[in-house]
Amino acid sequence: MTVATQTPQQREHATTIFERSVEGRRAFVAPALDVPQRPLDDLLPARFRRAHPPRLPEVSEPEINRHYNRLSKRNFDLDTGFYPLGSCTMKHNPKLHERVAALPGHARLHPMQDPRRAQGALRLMWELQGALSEISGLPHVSLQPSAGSHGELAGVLLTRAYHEARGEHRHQVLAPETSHGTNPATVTMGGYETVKVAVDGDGNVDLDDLRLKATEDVACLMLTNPSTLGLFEPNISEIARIVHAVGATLYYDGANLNAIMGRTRPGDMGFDIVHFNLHKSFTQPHGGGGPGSGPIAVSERIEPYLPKPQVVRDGDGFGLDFDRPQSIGRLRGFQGNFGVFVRSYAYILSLGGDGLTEASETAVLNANYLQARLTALAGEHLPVAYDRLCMHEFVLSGAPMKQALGLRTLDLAKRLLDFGYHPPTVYFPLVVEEALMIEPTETETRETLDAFAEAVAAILAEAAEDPQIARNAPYSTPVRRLDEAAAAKRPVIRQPL
Amino acid sequence: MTVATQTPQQREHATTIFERSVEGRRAFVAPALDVPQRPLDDLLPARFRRAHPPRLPEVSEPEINRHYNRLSKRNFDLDTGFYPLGSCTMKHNPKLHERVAALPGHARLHPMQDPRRAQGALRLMWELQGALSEISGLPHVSLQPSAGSHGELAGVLLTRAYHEARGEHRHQVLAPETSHGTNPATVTMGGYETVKVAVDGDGNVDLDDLRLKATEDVACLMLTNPSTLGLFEPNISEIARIVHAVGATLYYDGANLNAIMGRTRPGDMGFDIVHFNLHKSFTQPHGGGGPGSGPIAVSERIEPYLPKPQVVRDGDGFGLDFDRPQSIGRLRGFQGNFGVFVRSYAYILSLGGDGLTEASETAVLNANYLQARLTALAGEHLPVAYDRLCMHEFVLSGAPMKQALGLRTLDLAKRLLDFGYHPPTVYFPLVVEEALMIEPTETETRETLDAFAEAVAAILAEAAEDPQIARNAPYSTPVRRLDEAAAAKRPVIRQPL
Amino acid sequence: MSRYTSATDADRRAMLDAIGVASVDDLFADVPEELRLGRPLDLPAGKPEQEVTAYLRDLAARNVSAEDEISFLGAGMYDHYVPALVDSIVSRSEFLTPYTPYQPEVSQGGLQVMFEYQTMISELTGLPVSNASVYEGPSALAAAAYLARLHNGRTRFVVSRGVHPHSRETLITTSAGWGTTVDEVALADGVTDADALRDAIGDDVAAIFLAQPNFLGAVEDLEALAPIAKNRSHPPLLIVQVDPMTLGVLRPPGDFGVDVAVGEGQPLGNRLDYGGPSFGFFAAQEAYLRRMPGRIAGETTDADGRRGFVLTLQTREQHIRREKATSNICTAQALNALMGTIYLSWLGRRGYLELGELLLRRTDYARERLAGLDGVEALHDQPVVREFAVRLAAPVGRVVERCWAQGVNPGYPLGRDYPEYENALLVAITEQRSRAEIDTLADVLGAAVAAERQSAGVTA
Amino acid sequence: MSRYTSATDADRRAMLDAIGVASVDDLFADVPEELRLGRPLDLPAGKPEQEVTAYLRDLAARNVSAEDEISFLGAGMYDHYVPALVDSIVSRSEFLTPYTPYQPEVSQGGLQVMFEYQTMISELTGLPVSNASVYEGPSALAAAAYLARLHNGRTRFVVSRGVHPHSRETLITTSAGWGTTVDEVALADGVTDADALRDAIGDDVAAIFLAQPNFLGAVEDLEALAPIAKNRSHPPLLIVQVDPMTLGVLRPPGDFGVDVAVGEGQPLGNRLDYGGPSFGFFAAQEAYLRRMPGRIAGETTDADGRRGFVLTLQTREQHIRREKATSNICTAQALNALMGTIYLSWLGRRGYLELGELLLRRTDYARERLAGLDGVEALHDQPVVREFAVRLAAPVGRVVERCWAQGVNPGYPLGRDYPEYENALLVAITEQRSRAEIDTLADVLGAAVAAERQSAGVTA
Ligand SMILES: Cc1ncc(COP(=O)(O)O)c(C=O)c1O
Ligand SMILES: Cc1ncc(COP(=O)(O)O)c(C=O)c1O
Repeated sequence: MTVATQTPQQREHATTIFERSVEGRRAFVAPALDVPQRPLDDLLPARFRRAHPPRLPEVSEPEINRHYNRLSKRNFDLDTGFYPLGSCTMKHNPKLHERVAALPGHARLHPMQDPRRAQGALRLMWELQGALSEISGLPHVSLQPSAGSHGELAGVLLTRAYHEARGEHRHQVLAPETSHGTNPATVTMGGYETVKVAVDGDGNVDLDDLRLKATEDVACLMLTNPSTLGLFEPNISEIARIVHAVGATLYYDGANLNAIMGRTRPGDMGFDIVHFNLHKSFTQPHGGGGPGSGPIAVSERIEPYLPKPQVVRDGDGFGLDFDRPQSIGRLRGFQGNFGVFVRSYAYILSLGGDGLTEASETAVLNANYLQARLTALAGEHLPVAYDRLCMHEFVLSGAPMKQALGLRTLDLAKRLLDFGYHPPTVYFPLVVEEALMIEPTETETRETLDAFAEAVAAILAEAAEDPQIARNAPYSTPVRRLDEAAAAKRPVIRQPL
Repeated sequence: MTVATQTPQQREHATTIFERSVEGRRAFVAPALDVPQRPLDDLLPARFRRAHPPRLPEVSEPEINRHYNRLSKRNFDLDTGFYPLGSCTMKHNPKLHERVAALPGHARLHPMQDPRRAQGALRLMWELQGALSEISGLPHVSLQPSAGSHGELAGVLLTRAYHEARGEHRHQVLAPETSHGTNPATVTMGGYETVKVAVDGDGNVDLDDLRLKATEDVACLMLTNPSTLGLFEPNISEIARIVHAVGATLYYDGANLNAIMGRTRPGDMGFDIVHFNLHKSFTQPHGGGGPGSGPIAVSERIEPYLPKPQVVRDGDGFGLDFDRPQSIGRLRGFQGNFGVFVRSYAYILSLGGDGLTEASETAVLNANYLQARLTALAGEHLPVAYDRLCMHEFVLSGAPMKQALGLRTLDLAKRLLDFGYHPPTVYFPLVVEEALMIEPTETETRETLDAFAEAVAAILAEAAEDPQIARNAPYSTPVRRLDEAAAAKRPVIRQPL
Repeated sequence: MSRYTSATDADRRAMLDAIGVASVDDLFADVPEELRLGRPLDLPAGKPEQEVTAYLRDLAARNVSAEDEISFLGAGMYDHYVPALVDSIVSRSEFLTPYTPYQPEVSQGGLQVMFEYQTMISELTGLPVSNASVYEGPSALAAAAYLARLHNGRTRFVVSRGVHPHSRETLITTSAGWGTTVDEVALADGVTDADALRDAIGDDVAAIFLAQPNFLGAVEDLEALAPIAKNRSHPPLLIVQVDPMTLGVLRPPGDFGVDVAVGEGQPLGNRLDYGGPSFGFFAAQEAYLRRMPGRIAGETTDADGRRGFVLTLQTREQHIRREKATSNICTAQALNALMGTIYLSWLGRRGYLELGELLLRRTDYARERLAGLDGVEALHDQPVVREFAVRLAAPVGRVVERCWAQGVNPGYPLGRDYPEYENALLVAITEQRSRAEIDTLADVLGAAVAAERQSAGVTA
Repeated sequence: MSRYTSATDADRRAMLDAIGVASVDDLFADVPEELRLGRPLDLPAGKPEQEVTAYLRDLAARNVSAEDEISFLGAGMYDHYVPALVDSIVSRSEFLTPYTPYQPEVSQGGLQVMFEYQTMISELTGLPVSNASVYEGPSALAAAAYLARLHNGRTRFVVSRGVHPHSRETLITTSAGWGTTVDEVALADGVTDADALRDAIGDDVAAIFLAQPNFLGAVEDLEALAPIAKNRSHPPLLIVQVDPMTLGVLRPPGDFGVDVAVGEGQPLGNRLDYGGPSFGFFAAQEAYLRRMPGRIAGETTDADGRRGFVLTLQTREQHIRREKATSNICTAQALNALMGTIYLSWLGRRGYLELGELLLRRTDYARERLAGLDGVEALHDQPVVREFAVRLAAPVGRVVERCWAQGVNPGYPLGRDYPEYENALLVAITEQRSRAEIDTLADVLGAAVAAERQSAGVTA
């Protein structure tokens, strides 16, 4: 882009709200001081009082509005275009959900309101628990965890409580080498050691390796199914048998639940504990990095340890049960991310059982179709990592592209930005070289999938002519490639004031 | 922009919702047919029934959402940047207003609800009438007209009713040559003939010409004050005297009210009828071309003819008065654009009398400051049309720029788009050659005004080097200059299906 | 400092310096001394946001909205469900805050919406051209009358008494200066009396106005009426006001050679809002294209050959043609028309039909239920599609009040507008009124009528 | 077809062909026969949008929200006014729908917000570094404990009983696998007992936890307490949980050499939402930067030299470091932190102080009013800034119920968490509770206590 033709966004120097501050400007108008004006010292002795106020910005309301509005336009978003970020289930976020979450009876309900006066909320939670139980095939649900990895932590803590109640002190948790980073990180936070289980040539758990590592010191196996390769683990029953044989629990990382709703259930596969990412399968908007919600469902034997309070039916009404002596306790304040529950329950109400099943079926259909299209149009440079039918997502390898065209997966990703697409997840899972992990979700049209595949092919063709174009991409974004190394080396993580 | 570096928006071919339609897709799910299924013929004989359904698009909800979301991003908007469109008062639209307008008690209030059950709405209207009366200095208000020009029509019809009640049949309405197009158009729709009054060398109404034309056949003089040149008419009292001397009414086009709130009042100047543009001075968002609202305020002698129904105080409550025998009648359905009243009344409540006054003062300050800045930075090429202090807006002439740089006002306007600004109003008023009419409003910061003036200067400097850049602008917008002549010649005004 | 401004004292000083004046007062020097207000405006002091919210929430709570009762009010506006998608999109500042698209390069969003809207209105009405919206229903009818007047210069309008009373009144008000008169054609058994219509027409008639369905909910026999208007050597314009929610089940105006179709757009995804803002639609035969009021978007290409949209045929409009313009309209209802466009996309081809059929069936069910009550009978026997009228054997005002007390608003009493239907009630059905609610209406209305008759009997 | 999908039968056929399978079932071939569900999910059928809305509106109406009563509930979340600006901006899809900003070139909006947010939290707490949010208040405290544990490897946590009970419980739950213990330090006259704190500390202590103000609303004397924790040769970390609404009037953690400050962000422009989602904030001394949990945005430049922002120091995080990560957190609370950022911009430097002072003054007024009632006394005499506790001379549960009946929710009964304060009530003040409402509270509470005492007298 020449200087004459750069976009207004590129022309504009990024300016923070602090840099827009001018002394004396303001948005807020305070309510009148309607109480007697006693000397401040009488209320709060000077030694408690702050001398130098925080240097918050001083900006008028129109300018604050414009500032954040403009900033918003420096984001790519799901409502603008295809966002096939693998493992993230970027499905459509229905606007209905925002409407019902905003009802004052939800949005202004105080968490300490007496349960007798929060019956609508408790009922909603109870019904949501029931739905998640049915979907997962596990009888008991706690909605408390705040996100997927918080659910994982709950799972590990439940596992610990379960073993300790039996007088056992185990030290290891198994996870396949393809597992998501939160799995091993959670294991450590839960006070266990992670033991990696190998993946075989088909992308499945290596059963021999599992048998080797499944000892009596193993507390749990954490598994994503379909795996982060987008592949359903056909040996799941055998895996469950092996794990249960040594007395360990089997944990289901529910990030990929969107593949299987209504077709098969973790509980039926033998999992003891499941977490849900309501912000993935149940379409809570991701918000640029949260909020989420990570409810867990568990089997009977794990139930006694569930966090408290639990929402329970109480005659005609609903209540909060704090009297759970074996509970692991609280994982956070109050009753969990209720606002997320409202949205996800609205989703379940809208789709019903059939709709959820068809959502999963279409997610899998879309993924396989896109895999087929990309194989047809770009398979030479971007082969599928494991040449099988996939579930809701699949992984390509950019290694041949790198070899033949001198384009890294990163370059392809950046060039896709100029075509108006969010790139897939890149460089994960680690077992695939130059990985591209693509999850289209069920809410995309065939035309969108076709157009994306064609864009990838067009970029490869362009690179065959001139690889520099992609290597220097993107061009049209508000900023171009950023120097991450410099940022980490000398971190500037707040505005100097 | 080279093909390699065009933006995703430019890359995308404009696609209508009809072109996204695929047979069998849908968003809406109908409620269950819960009543007996009688044969359709029994309900509605076949000869009344439609044979070929309207070819509405068939699109899923995520795609509809994305379609309109993407379309929205092909618009420039006030929340993104400076929008100094003269005569349009593009002031900040507070978000609070949308919140209160959306309250179910407002948004779902049926217009045929019995007034006894709409007391909140009637009270709001009554209070708003009172506020508009105070601001305009005229005792009676009707909120009914739907926009400014509808208010103008009301004014002309009131004028007619007034004269006819006195047995007079007049035929002419006067308007200065600088008047807005809606003024003469309204005059015609009201059944009168427009007679143009000249403007003198200072931009004021030419009093001699007025005296000449103010005959007994004149029903009304329509005036904007400040005028469309942004200049306050210093001879307004004399004008009122002349007009009233021949028995005509004096009509105030309130589009420019934002200049004078709390400083001077049309009623005090001698105007008989005023319209307000709630979508300008009282910040109803413009919506890309409406909705608006054009309430009118009138003097005692005009009151009997006001449209009906009128909102009236009725003991402790409020009512709708239909019993107005001299009324001109209805101008539209129901009670006017109530949703707009809520927003504008929220604005009046927020600012109070002081705030409105300060808003006008700051609007005038900002306009004069920007006029001064532009004169300093670009006065050689873009002189002020009338070298005076202005009110809330001012008019520059691009004639010297055209002469010296070969740049038309249109070119400057288009180049401003690349700098992230909405251009001013161009080629109006007609009395100024290559006119640029600039209204910054009170809600802009000094920094924004400075930056805009500098952008204009930068464009002039750039043109001095290479005028082609501006002549071919814009470059960074979703589309570039459009062929309007072709559109008018062979109109394609709907999608062929 | 006022609420949404930025100028600090320091700013003000610097700005006044740059201007070269000493004070803000100096900027108002052109305002003659004696015209300066010289006192603060007599309005309450400004309030913090939370207080404005609280105050207006309190006012709103004094209204009985369609959320607070089971409402069968219609009579021109209807409590249809507005999908969240509509609210979400129209609250985007890119649609909410721009002006009319005078700079097409940065207004393609709004312009394309207009183009899509025009196409949809054209499809609904079966007429080839549509503008991008006018204010609302009744004034749309008056605008059509102006077009007729411009077109043929004649002096008489003939209006069916089935046309919405607000529209009839608006026509009379608006045409006051045109040297025209307005004659009304009576109804017979709920529909326009064909003989009376025939009698009313003459060569001096500029336009005939009908409504489909009419104000009593009755489906007019346009197949019979249209020829009466049009089969003449110098026919007047035939202008039909249509309910845009019914055009999936009813034959469209275009089927009958109607010249102009207008109507109230509120049912299409717009809020009730106590009557506005909504939008009026305006569609016509090709011949009237250059006489249409309002904005029209058209397709074209940009300098690089890309498809794009512009406001077109602007030589009709006030800002170009001034006193020769075909209308004075400027600001119209773009955002409301957008709501309608999204809503129609959301319903889609099938949904629009399904919804029309649902209304038809529920309306029939409701009429049957109500007409079956003691002391309640159908006001007419014509087919109805979304609204119908009944006559009560008791004072309608008192009956209605009794229903309110039971949480039901049974409809709009016709007597104010039609003294000839004194105790009649106009009952509207939407997809938000379930069969169960209709049954409740029947129970409550039946009981109210019975109670009133009994107490009348007692007093009698 | 499911609700938000597009695949028609024709699409499905074409897509299956392209894949090379015969049916959708074939795509699930890897699922062993015996694990296939083989029946529909036992959930109600999907509902049209209007029915979902109606159902959830009905549920919402069964809650008594802060809009339905005069509420003095606090205890960790507060009914502050959320300006419309916040709702408007966070409902923009560009903020609402993206994932965590993994592609910085198209995520500058979110990243810059994080940078601004970090700056604001740093300013409020007086600490140099802040992350971009953690889940919420109590788990933020547990996250700080994990940092302490990683930092010094010690095995004991010492927590003031003034720390929010949910935070204390969360710490115990979360640390179950760390081989650590948690000791509590008692309160004396409403604040942390300095002597007891001194006694509790030893070289095995990883961290001390205090709350400012504490759960009883009392302002802790950090000036006195901090040295007890820190003036040691091997000091533990001092971790303070702060209420972010009070840091305009109260000295910030940074003034006392606190190592980590955490807290619940809800008061800053977030809804109550029955307890979530909100956000937790996490600020620390520079030394802990590379041990912080969660995302951190940092400034850098692009290939053309433009300023830009990226996620930085990612080598702390799970997706890079896996089992060696400093935390397992992934999805956090970006949107809620954005709400906080907009809210703090809206308050601005002066507004933040004014609001803090307003709360301080109204809280004082309310405490005076209530403590002046018969049968009501202040639970402690410490300064309070936004919340305070009173002891009632009557059963608190019955008193509270009486107040409910008058439309007032007088506060949170402390007994559940503090059996030692059996009939005590925690009363929170916000700018939405006017003096008039506080007076109503005093009247209603006074009457309720009197009535209970009287009926107790009668029964006695
Ligand atoms: C496979 C997998 N597991 C766990 C997680 C963690 O979930 P959350 O981000 O909700 O903590 C993710 C999120 O990306 C994931 O993809
Ligand atoms: C001076 C003037 N008068 C009248 C109008 C017409 O107002 P409206 O667009 O509300 O009909 C305008 C609108 O631009 C105007 O600027």
